[in-house]
Amino acid sequence: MNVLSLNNVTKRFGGLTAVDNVSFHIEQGEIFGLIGPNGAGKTTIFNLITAIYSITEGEIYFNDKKLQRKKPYEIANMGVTRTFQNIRLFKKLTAYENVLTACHKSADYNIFSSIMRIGKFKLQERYLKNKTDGLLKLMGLWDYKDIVASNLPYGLQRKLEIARALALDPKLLLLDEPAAGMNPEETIQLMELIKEIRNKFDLTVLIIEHHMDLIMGVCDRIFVLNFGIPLALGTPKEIQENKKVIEAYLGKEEKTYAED
Amino acid sequence: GGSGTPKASGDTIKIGWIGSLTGDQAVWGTCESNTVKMLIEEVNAKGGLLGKQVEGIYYDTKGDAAEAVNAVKRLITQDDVVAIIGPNASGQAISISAVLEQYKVPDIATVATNPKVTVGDDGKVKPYNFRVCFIDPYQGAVAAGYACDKLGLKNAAILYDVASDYSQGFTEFFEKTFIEKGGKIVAKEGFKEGDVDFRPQLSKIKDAKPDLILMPYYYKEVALSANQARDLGINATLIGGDGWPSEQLMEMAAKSIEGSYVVNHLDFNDPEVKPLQEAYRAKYNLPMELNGYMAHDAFKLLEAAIIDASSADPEKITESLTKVTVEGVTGTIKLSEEDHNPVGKQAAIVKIENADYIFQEKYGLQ
Amino acid sequence: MSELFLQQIINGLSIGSVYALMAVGYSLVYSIMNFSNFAHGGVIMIGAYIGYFSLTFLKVPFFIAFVLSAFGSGILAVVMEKIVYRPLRKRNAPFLYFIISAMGASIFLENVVIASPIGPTFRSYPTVFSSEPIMLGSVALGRIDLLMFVISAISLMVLVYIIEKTKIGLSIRATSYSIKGSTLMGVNVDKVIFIIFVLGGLLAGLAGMLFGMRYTVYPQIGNITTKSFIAAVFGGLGSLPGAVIGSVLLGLIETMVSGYLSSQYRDLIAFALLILVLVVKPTGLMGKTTEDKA
Amino acid sequence: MLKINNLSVFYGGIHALKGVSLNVEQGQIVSIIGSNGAGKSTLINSISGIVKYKEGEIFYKGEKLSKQAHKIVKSGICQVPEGRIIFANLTVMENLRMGSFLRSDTNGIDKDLNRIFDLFPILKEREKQVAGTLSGGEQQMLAMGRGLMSNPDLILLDEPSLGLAPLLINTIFDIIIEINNMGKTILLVEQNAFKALSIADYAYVLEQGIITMEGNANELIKNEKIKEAYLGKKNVDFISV
Amino acid sequence: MSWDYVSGILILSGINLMTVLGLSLLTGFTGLFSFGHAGFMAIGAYMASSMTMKYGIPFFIALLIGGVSAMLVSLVIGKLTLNLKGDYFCIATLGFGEATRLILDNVQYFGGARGLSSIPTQGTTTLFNVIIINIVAVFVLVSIIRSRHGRNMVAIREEELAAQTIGIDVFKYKMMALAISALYAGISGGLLAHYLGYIQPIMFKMVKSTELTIIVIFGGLGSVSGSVIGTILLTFLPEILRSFYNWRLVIYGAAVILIMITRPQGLMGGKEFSIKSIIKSAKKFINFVRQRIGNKKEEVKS
Ligand SMILES: Nc1ncnc2c1ncn2[C@@H]1O[C@H](COP(=O)(O)OP(=O)(O)OP(=O)(O)O)[C@@H](O)[C@H]1O
Ligand SMILES: Nc1ncnc2c1ncn2[C@@H]1O[C@H](COP(=O)(O)OP(=O)(O)OP(=O)(O)O)[C@@H](O)[C@H]1O
Ligand SMILES: [Mg+2]
Ligand SMILES: [Mg+2]
Repeated sequence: MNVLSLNNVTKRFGGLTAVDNVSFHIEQGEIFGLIGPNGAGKTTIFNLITAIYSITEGEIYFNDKKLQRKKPYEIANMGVTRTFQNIRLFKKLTAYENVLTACHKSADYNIFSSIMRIGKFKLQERYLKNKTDGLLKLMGLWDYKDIVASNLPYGLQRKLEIARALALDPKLLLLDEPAAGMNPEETIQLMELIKEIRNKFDLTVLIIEHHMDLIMGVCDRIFVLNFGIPLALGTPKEIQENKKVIEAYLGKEEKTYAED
Repeated sequence: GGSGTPKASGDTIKIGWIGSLTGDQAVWGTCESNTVKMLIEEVNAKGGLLGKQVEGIYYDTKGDAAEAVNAVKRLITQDDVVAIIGPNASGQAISISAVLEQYKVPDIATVATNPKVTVGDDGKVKPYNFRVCFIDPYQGAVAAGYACDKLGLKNAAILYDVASDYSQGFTEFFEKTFIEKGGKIVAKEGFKEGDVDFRPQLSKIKDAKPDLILMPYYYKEVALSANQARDLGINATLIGGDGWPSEQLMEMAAKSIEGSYVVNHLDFNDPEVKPLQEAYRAKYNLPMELNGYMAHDAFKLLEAAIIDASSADPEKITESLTKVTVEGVTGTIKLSEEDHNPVGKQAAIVKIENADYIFQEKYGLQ
Repeated sequence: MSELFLQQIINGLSIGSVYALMAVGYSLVYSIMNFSNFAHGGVIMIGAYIGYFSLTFLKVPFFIAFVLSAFGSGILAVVMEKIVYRPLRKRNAPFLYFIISAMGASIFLENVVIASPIGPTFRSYPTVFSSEPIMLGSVALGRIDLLMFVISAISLMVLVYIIEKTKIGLSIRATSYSIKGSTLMGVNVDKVIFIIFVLGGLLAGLAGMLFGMRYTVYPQIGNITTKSFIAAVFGGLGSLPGAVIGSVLLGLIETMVSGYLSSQYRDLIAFALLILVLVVKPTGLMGKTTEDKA
Repeated sequence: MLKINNLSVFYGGIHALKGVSLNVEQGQIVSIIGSNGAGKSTLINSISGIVKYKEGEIFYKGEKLSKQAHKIVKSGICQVPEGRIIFANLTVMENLRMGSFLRSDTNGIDKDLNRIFDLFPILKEREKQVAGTLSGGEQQMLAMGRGLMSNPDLILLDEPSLGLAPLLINTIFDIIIEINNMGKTILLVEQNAFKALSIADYAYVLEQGIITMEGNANELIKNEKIKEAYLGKKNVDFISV
Repeated sequence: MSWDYVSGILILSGINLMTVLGLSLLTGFTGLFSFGHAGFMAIGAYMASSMTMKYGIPFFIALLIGGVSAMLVSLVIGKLTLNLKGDYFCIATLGFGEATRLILDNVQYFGGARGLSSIPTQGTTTLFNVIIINIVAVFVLVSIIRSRHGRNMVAIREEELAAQTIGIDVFKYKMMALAISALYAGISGGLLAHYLGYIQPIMFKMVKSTELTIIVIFGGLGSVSGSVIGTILLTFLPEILRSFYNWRLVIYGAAVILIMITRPQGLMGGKEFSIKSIIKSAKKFINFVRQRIGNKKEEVKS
């Protein structure tokens, strides 16, 4: 079954066509890569899926439900959540509070029970706390739980964004350059973590990255975008060998300067 | 008699004053408190009251009713004043009633002209609220009567401050009397306190071709609106109330208000008023505002009541306040027992001629 | 067109130019510091007093009084920036703190004047030039209005030129977005802000003096800035032409409402219109609406 | 050219740099590598005057370096910050003009501008676009270009390859070399340690605010410990990076 | 100091505190800045007093009616303006506050500008009642803040876009914060009316709104205890300064600036004053002393 379908999606900004007639389908449980040169329109696609931008033409379906005209929060509630390329954490809250806040959907007590502090409230709050603890431990953030988000180093901020997204129990997770600012070793660790998360939470993941070792190591299929236009779709192996992709994006081969 | 300098608090009689020393009413409040200060000094120089020195305590209310309540509580419970003079606005004067009644201390309002200051909604007089000025209905009716009967003006336009209780009250009673007397209100326009430009309203008034314009508000706005009216080519006679009289008004708009009529409490050029004016100017290097005269009369009334009671006990003073009669600068002051308002106080109609307030006649209705 | 209508248009334009003169100074500070400088009214008030005392006590010619008042206000604005805003800036305080400090400053300025020997009295400017309006038929056109209009227009053009076309203007705009970024480009942020406040102060001085001539001087005269703040929002905050257009529009709307609907409910209707405009265009008339990029 | 002695920085209670000393010679490319939160950006920011340091000294061209950011830029040091910090409200062109804020040699500015447009043709194309709406990579290019516009002697690059497509990363490193060949000295902070070491002359390893290792870059690149910690040893199944 | 005088100020603090608490939720926790809460107070004041005066409805119910009326109005206002950002919202609320006053000025049913008098003061806004109401108000507020609803509001304050993507209905929560703050302001207005016995539209000027907002920020954004302490301090301050005659507002203005520049986080700096935190800091202190002593001993030994 297709979890996410983009059918002939187009987005224009004034004269600029950032996304041009793009279609792809992601299956349940897949880790799907979205790559392409800078400015290809990858983040724009995320913004279209999460309704931060309005779509110019085409349709997006999530589990066969149309996403148009929905508000960003409604889409989140349907089970689609994301991280941001330019990190958008709740800057002045601690790591713990960031995740705890995002857990809110796991409770359903209303404002009156929070005033009355009746049984349901306490029970659910305890559950939220346990859940937060678990997520922070999973993402390796437990030691940083009381640090204010903006004071965390860049790499950990990215992890915290993922933790926050997971708190919603999403069905589809959109990651926008999660490894930016991480060194290769950390990137590999992140790759393992993404796999682990997928299995543990039964997730479908759509991921944008420029770190090819991560993309190639983790994705089931990859979609390549160039100037808003689809360039290729295939398994990592196919993409690596695709001439057009190499030319437009990957580059011929590794250059070394050591001898220079 | 007269031991001179005050020693302990038992040796002084404390009198409180409240009003606006800050905010947009500060001009009037400052003048009132200055006047009271000056009069207390005079009294003390002559040996004080009942052989005791008089001490004044002055608190700012910012023009705010809640502040007025606090200030009165402080005056009564902390400073042990025997009576209070002020405030200069009705809202504050009404709000302090409950406190006055609780502690049984009298208050004489200066220019609080709303009827409710001394009489409750139930029609009963408030035992500790007094005033020395006449009230809105009276002032409004006098202005209407004089304009209609004496000046023969029948088409009136009104420009008033919608946010001011004084202006609204004045307008209401003017309108009522004016129509009763067969006049017509051809335009009624409002503005809001803080406004400085009235030309849109005046242009509309001009279009209604009135022969008089009522301007029931304070002199700053009077000056601005009168000037702007003349600039727009409006020639109608302007009529105003006790918000007008001031030397400042002359400075700001002498030409524009030439020939206007004002319902005032007194004749500024009365020789009996001159010494007070001059003493004030000598002391503060400022012209005296109308509030100063009212504060003067309030103080004189209080002084007489204290002497009459021959005691500084607030309750006794309260009793005496309606017994005594004093010759104030604004006329003979005698407070009625029924409503604590001055009895038989006639308005002084003043015409502005050659940049001066020329007394026309004392005028009362009927 | 009836004469009344023409007169009302002129009234509206002239009230609008008063708002504009203040709104520009306001908007200028907003455009860089991203907060509403509520003390601007206080500076205008001081400017009006400086002008008044220059004319009455020092008895200097009109033009010199103008210069004194502009410079006096400029200095005051800079001093205030140093004492009130700089410490906040150094700490990267959120904009709310600036607003509150500005309010504190405005309370302070107003009351310092009241408590000082200047006192709360209204003071009227000596007649500098004939206040007789120019009559076009029976439609009156005030001389000071004309002067204000011209000064608003000129100062707007000068400012827009500075902000849009000069290097210092560029650095002002850059700093308004990111202080760290422009510091890294070698911009002396303190200096940029100094310039902003000098310009804002000069304008406040001019406005104050013109106000004083038109409406007399008193400690609360700065309160009219609330209206110009509203006008600036109307036009789109941070946009100088927006501030002027918003001001003129607000002036016209107020006038037309008073003239043809109801002067008692003037502000109510004006506010309703304002909210309507904002509902349709949430960043004001000239404010830019871009899709927030995530 | 740049000499740092015993630099210590605190953020409130956090001791971010603990007595760091380092040396950059004229004309060199010096790299600093280290994991997240090691204090690399803090170090760069202290040189730029953005972060105030408590202890230690910084010498530039033999003289003590000012602590005021705008004076530091004037003396010829320019930072291309982490996370770009472009002026999102200005156009691309205006951003570049801001780069040359302290310069007045119109000819030189125009020449540099053209060179930057040669290096990053996309910037020329987007000259009038508001910078905030550029894609991440485009913004990074703009930040580099803007930095170069000040014609500095010493360039501090904080993670210049962040968020760039592989092809572009190569380009960026080519450009870094090119800039270096023009006689500019470069202090480079990079997560992409392999690349960083491969173009650097000398390198330092920063761990939790302390320099734990230093040496010639071509030696460090072979160091087992470094390989393990920063180069991603398992990183063999794919050729790039 | 006489108790009556002090209790009067305490009552006034309590009245102010009601509005400040609501504003604290709106401004301190949700990040919306209002210049119009005096308008909600006015609605509450007029509704509550006409209930007690004209219909003889019991005081507490009248207060509630006043509060609920303000809240209902806030729903309409919110619907129109909550999509606006920063200063735009602020101006819209300013417009609302002034418009409310203007309507009251013109509506003769409520006495117009000349106000409404003879509002019952006996046994209504007593210190006891005010304290009880405030305790309930604080309790309710803290409960909301410490629940997922409160956390969602804080998330909106911190980063609206991110709040949306974690499934927070930003509009709804802003509305909730506005409605609760309006309810509080309405009740506060009702209390004020029954304290003074007289109300007039001019009492609910914009300065009133700004004064209250100053208190919230003075006390520290995002701190309920800061709001409480701030309210009491800033209500007492002008009283203490009363004998300074017309210099007192000069000092008040200077004090506001001084606090802002020396304690830019406000009095409480977003922290809460609680028994726990006192114990915590006491423990810290004891540990610190112990270490010190321990160190000294060691030094002596070596
Ligand atoms: N709000 C906007 N207004 C105008 N143009 C925009 C806007 N958002 C994005 N663009 C343009 O759309 C194009 C695609 O941008 P997008 O951010 O999707 O790129 P990307 O693929 O994520 O690139 P990168 O890998 O560098 O992040 C870019 O050219 C960008 O400048
Ligand atoms: N403004 C700040 N306030 C408090 N702590 C900070 C601040 N900035 C950085 N830190 C802390 O200082 C340490 C060093 O941070 P820095 O940003 O220099 O690391 P970095 O090496 O650049 O990391 P990255 O590779 O993630 O960019 C980190 O522990 C970080 O949490
Ligand atoms: Mg992107
Ligand atoms: Mg860094």
